[in-house]
Amino acid sequence: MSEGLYSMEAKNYDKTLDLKKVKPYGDTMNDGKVQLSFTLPVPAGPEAIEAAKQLLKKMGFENPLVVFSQELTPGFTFFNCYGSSTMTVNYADIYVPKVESKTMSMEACDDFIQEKIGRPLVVVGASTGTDAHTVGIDAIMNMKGYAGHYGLERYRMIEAYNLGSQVPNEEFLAKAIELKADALLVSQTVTQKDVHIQNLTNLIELMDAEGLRDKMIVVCGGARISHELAKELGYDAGFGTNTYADDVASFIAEEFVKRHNK
Amino acid sequence: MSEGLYSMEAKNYDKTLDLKKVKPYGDTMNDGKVQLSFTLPVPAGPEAIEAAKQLLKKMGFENPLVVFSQELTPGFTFFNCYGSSTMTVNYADIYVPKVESKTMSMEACDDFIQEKIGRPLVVVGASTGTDAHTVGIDAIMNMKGYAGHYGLERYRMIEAYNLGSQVPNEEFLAKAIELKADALLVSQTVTQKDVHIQNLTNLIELMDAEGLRDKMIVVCGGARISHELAKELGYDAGFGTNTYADDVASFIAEEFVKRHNK
Amino acid sequence: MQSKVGLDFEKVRLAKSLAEKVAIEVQAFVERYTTVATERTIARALGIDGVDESNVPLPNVLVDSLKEKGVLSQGVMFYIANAMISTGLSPQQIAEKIANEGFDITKEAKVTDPVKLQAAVQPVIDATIERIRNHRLRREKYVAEYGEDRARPYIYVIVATGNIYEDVVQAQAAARQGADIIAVIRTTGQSLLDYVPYGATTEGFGGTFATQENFRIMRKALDEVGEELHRYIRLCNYCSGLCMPEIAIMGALEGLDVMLNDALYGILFRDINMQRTLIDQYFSRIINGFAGVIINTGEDNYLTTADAIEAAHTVLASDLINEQLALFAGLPEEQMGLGHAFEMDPMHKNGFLLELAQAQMTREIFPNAPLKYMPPTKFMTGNIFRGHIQDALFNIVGIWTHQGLQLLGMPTEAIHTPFMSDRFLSIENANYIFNNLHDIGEEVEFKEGGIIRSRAKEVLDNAINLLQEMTSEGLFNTLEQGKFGDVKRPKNGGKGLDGVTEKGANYMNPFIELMKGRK
Amino acid sequence: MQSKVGLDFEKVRLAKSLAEKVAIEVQAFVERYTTVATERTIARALGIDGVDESNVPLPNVLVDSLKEKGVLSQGVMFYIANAMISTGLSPQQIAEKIANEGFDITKEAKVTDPVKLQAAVQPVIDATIERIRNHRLRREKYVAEYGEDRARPYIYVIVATGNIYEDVVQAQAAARQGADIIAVIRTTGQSLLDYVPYGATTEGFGGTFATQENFRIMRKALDEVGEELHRYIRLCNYCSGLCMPEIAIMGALEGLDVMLNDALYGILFRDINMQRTLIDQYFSRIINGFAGVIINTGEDNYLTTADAIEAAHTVLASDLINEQLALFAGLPEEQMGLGHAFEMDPMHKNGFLLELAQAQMTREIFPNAPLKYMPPTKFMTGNIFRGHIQDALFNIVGIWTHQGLQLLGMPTEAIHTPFMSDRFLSIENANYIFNNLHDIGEEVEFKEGGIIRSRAKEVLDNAINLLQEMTSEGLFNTLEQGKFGDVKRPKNGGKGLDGVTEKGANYMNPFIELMKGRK
Ligand code: B12
Ligand code: B12
Ligand SMILES: Cc1ncc(COP(=O)(O)O)c(C=O)c1O
Ligand SMILES: Cc1ncc(COP(=O)(O)O)c(C=O)c1O
Repeated sequence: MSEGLYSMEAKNYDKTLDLKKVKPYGDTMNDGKVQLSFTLPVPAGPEAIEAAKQLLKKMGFENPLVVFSQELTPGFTFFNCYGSSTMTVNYADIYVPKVESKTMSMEACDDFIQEKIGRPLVVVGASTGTDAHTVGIDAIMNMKGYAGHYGLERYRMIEAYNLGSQVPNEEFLAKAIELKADALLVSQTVTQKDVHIQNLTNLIELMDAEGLRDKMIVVCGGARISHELAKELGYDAGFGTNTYADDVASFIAEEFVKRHNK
Repeated sequence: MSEGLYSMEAKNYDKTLDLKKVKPYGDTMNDGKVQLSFTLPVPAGPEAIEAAKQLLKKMGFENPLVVFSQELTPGFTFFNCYGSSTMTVNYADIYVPKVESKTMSMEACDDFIQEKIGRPLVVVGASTGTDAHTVGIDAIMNMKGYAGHYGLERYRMIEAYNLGSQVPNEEFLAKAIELKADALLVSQTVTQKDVHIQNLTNLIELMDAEGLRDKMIVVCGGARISHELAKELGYDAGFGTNTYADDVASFIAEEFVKRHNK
Repeated sequence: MQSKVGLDFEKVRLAKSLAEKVAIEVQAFVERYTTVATERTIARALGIDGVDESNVPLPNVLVDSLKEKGVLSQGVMFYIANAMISTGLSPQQIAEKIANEGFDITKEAKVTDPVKLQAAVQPVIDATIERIRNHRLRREKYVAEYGEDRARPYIYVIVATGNIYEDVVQAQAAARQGADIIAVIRTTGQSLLDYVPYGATTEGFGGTFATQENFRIMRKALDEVGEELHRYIRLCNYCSGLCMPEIAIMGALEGLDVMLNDALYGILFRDINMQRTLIDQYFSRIINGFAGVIINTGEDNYLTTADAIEAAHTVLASDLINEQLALFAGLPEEQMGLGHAFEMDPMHKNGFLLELAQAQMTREIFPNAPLKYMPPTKFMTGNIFRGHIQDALFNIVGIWTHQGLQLLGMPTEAIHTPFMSDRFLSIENANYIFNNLHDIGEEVEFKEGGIIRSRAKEVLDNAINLLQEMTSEGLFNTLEQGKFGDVKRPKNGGKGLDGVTEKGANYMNPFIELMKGRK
Repeated sequence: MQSKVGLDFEKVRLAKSLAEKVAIEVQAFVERYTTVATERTIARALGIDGVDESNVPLPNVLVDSLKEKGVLSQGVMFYIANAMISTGLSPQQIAEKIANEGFDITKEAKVTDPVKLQAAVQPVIDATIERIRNHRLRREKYVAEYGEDRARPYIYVIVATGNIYEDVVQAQAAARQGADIIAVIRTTGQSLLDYVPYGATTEGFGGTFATQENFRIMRKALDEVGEELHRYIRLCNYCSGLCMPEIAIMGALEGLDVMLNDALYGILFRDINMQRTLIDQYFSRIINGFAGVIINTGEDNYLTTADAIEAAHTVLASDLINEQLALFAGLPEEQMGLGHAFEMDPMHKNGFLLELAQAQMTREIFPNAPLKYMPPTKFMTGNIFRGHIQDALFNIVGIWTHQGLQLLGMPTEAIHTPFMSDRFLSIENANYIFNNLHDIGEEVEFKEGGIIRSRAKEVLDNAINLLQEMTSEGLFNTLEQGKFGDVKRPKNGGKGLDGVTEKGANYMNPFIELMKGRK
């Protein structure tokens, strides 16, 4: 009676977590499971499915499984696939530079500026270049704020100027000089063909040329911006999604104090 | 006035289709675009995102983009990603073995059997081993058929016996011998831990042992069965999704004639 | 109550009385018999647990020894009580003695006075009753403390890694994402085992063994995460199958909240003998009723083999019969998770309206039942994107018609048992819909004479016709004819018939008296 | 008509008369002016096309030469007619002469008798009118031949590869999958160019240049695939921006079916000067009206910057004004694709009910308009799975309330312009929902005093209040105050004001007479 109905062989891989060799997780540690979808420019059929499987094998997947395929239009076939990746990542050794400031509340930040700096900071922001998206920069600057975090315009100790969108870098800098900006905020949403990289780089070049780079704190942000990228491009900080005004205000205030620390 | 607002640099890869080097297609030939989702056993954060990107790079993706990440429970983070694969597949050289019969209508098939064989073929089917899924074998065998294709039980020149599900291979063979089966139909739906491979292999071994293998046409089917796999396992044919009774009946009839061709 | 789909409640009453007639006949049959599983259940209720050297559970050792000697008809209780009197040992010690020393329990059975026998076992019985009651109180305390939004269905998800410890990780993750009920799917085919495995298990196929230890591990994990979240997380398992009442008592002893518990499912989809499992079902439902466990029935499965539009009335008819059988076992309406499902071909024009009609109709016919509503499975494909929308429509019908237990569909239904991320996506789907459409059921009315009202009427009428036939044919014949799920099962076919015996002269089962219809 | 959301049609009438007042004032202003774009449009309508050596389009060469000489106020027609009389050349030859030889067209302009002038240009005008009319007849013939299910919204998708030839591949694929309307998104910022590029183009950012040659290529491709599928596939492009009427006439000449055509969009979201673009809009809508082109307005965009719950009434108010402005331009209601959008936070409790209320309300306020309904964009994230459900709910509201043009949402909205497979998944989503819930609008009624009816009333009331303010403030001031989309625009700010001139004594534009309100 006790003979099992089924063979009970163990899953034959090590099921302990090794942070030096992290693998994708479906429902068991190190099973490597990944979902993929893509289109190949070939007609549907067994050959197409085989091509999809071979592609998965080249990516390092074991047991590639094509679970769905459909010809989208003659000569193009869409696939949904699963596979077990054999690739691992050394998570233990990953180091990602991060904005190091501690986020303060609006009140705390105002008090901090008052106490340590003694005058309001001038902050000038815009969505620059050809970018017409204003919601991001508005979220940070507008009085009413975003997701319950008031914007910079509401800060007692910040004088905030929002120049709107599609502002050419030259115009932006001219205005910053005119207003004696302590910090610049640049928003970039469109990233197609790396237009944001070109535009962000161009601003820093202009500032360098005019010897302004060290005189102002320069911060960029947007859905596809990371602090790491910002640093690479010569900015002091970069902020991505789920940033609020208080994050930015705190960074600027702390950075300002750090620089002018007597 | 005519100066463009934007730089118009070309996408810098060859945009012609080369069937020896097929790449995934997003919206431009050879852009290599693939969507992936997976979970890593690490907490959410910039390091997790970096880990996901490194994993994508190891799979051969350029410009890996983590567009969404969310901690599912402490220590497990889910990602949705896009990337451009650098891998290519030689589609031109792919050869996939296929069932070679031509599918006839029920009437044509009955006539074919009558004319070329002169007696009804005996076909015995079941969902074997521990598999309790009957819908697949029923779709092929039941009188009422499936998706508008009548099942084998309705064929004038086929004597069809559907033994149901969870039929052990020994019982299945015994019944086949008793009924003087010309062909066996095996359905397998559950594929977890390759239980279907073991079970399908076991049947062929039993048949070999009893010297029956050459006396019957043996066909398997199921959502995860391919003709290629079936052949590997020693079957005469394998059928996957979107198979109907007429496909199977035609194959059996034609194969029978081929074998007994005087 | 005013019906939203224009149901004629006179017809509903007629349908229920027809179903009662069908059930009475079954009940009369059932009460005359016992089975190996029922007897093992009594053994467990007397505290017998553990396995022998060759891993055979002691309840099986005991019951098999009676069966071998041909005295099963007298029942476990009679022999154990006798042995307790003659040896002074506890039931567990007696069972061990049988296993280790080949002790013949039938020899010493001299006392036949039921009063004396009952007195001997009373302390053991009381301890069991007390333990089950305490679990019930524990649940009630948690629910009272945390509260719940009963306007939304419970979010019910499965875990199925095969490894109880991995299941715990998945279950806690699901709870944190918003699941209200965690069902630990059993390993493939456990319902066909005529014993319940023992201990914590880590290897199963497409599911994890239902064992008492596994129940305990998961119960503890869910109480922990529930305290973290301040929500009571219900635990579900499966007792349908050859060990139906046995798993029920194990669940009751370990504080499970929901149990799949349906003889018809086992008959149709596992080819279990109908006499055997209907007999087992009776005791199992008494136990679940007493333990405050919500049972689930399996009518949803009919639509995986039969067509969801043509066969909708068979689901309703079966639900009506299951309701009557449950009432006979003293199970209150509030614990009847009668099953139905969203299984139409998604390409059917206006199919959503038909689904809506059926779900609302079912809601109104069983107003107090926490209906179990099953997601699309049959028409799920490898296209997880479309599948995710099919599940969204299912969730819309769920919140709209106030289903009780919404077993969430997974986008990967046609592919594999759920990954942790599949479950996350499904719970996100349900939470989004349940909140964003929260009050739609109160906002919207259905047009007189429209597609929706006509459909509800049609299904009820067809169910009444079927029940009418069944009152003359009887349930057994109906099953032989393949009326449910297009599956035909012979009365004496299937698994487990040899475990059935008519009750003998000395037969006793005091648990029925103590538990049926009580708290 | 009986309102499903309990609208008071007296209030609707009031709202429309208030909007008319606002529009009258704008209209009075608009009719006094012309712009460089309007004049270039007349040039194109007279058959002037092509570019000079340095790629400047000839209409620009011509109009700029007039502007430089300070005589733009007399208009292109006056000078061309004069030049035709004096030189005997065709308008195209005249334009080439200006470009190549520096010919000064203003010198020869002696005739001032409008009758004579008109006579000179009449053959050219007739040819243009004939060509546009033939495209209209072509469309009507196809639609009559193939038929269409008008109970479902048109499935409207975008292509945006940047390369017109790649766009053709995507567009034909989409048509085969079920798209009814293909919109070729323009390259980023084309609306800010004060000229229309020339020829077939293969490089754009997030879109493809709107050029007359590109229109022709796509029109041909869609007619081909339409014949294959036996369905008429509509082509959409964008004329809002600095070249509004110019692109309109190019579309009319090439048989486009739908045009985004809204000054308010340009003002608010492209910072185009309000005077300039409202003047341009007048002529552009006359052309679209005559060509049988459905226009789309851009109110949906307001909810990308303002909150969809708080600002819903601004969308309605703007639609009402846009309707009146369109009527002044002779555009029939049947061609008014007034815009609105499904843009609420998906986490809002009962948000779906509010969306449903607004969509049904809009439907009833503009009963004959093929409303353009825009998908969720603002709350789309990188979670394509949840996004696909957001789009499904949007599709449900679309079929339920009989929207006209359903611009399908893409699961990858927050990520990239659509892949071919994204479009497939979106069309599959819409086709599934439109079929599976086809008649839900006819089946379901909304409860008196419920959330849905209250919401419809609230939005209409708020819109009336806003319109009331606007009748005293005027449209220009309202825009300066940031009432729409939370965006403030100064009357003399933004791009393109220097292209505006008051009409002079000899000014003439016979196309207005010939096309306005006609077929
Ligand atoms: C609203 C919107 C529009 C509106 C913009 C209205 C307006 N005034 O802003 C309109 C309709 C005008 C529009 C137009 C276009 N859009 Co658009 N649009 C969007 C949409 C739907 C939402 C963007 C948004 O508002 N997000 C909400 C804000 C709050 O988030 P955020 O910008 O990320 O900002 C947060 C952080 O990033 C950060 N942050 C942002 N900036 C800064 C700056 C600093 C200094 C700091 C510290 C932080 C910070 O803080 C913010 C708050 O947490 C997105 C799709 C999507 N769902 O993301 C597409 C999207 C951004 N648009 C896109 C495109 C292509 C366009 C067009 C080019 C389309 C066309 N061909 O016509 C045009 C033209 C735009 C142009 N030239 O720039 C693409 C961009 C693809 C890409 N990655 O390159 C997207 C992703 C849609 C898509 N799938 O194609 N769009
Ligand atoms: C219906 C169903 C059930 C029903 C079965 C009812 C019945 N009597 O068949 C019930 C509810 C009983 C059930 C139970 C289980 N199921 Co089930 N079930 C499904 C479901 C929803 C549909 C399968 C189906 O009927 N497809 C329709 C038929 C027509 O398609 P088909 O089988 O592919 O057949 C076609 C072809 O393949 C071919 N074909 C098939 N057989 C043959 C044979 C021959 C000779 C030929 C020529 C052709 C052929 O022709 C057919 C017509 O075109 C799938 C999910 C899904 N959507 O696919 C899960 C699924 C198959 N089940 C699954 C599992 C795990 C189980 C359980 C183990 C769950 C559990 N732990 O309890 C149990 C036990 C099963 C067991 N021991 O076998 C998994 C399998 C995973 C895997 N790949 O291993 C799936 C994929 C769901 C999931 N995501 O977990 N299941
Ligand atoms: C009522 C009922 N019981 C039990 C089960 C599962 O049983 P098994 O473990 O046999 O798969 C189901 C599955 O759908 C069911 O509906
Ligand atoms: C009315 C209207 N016109 C035009 C556009 C697109 O214009 P652009 O080419 O400036 O992006 C939109 C986009 O949403 C619109 O709503």
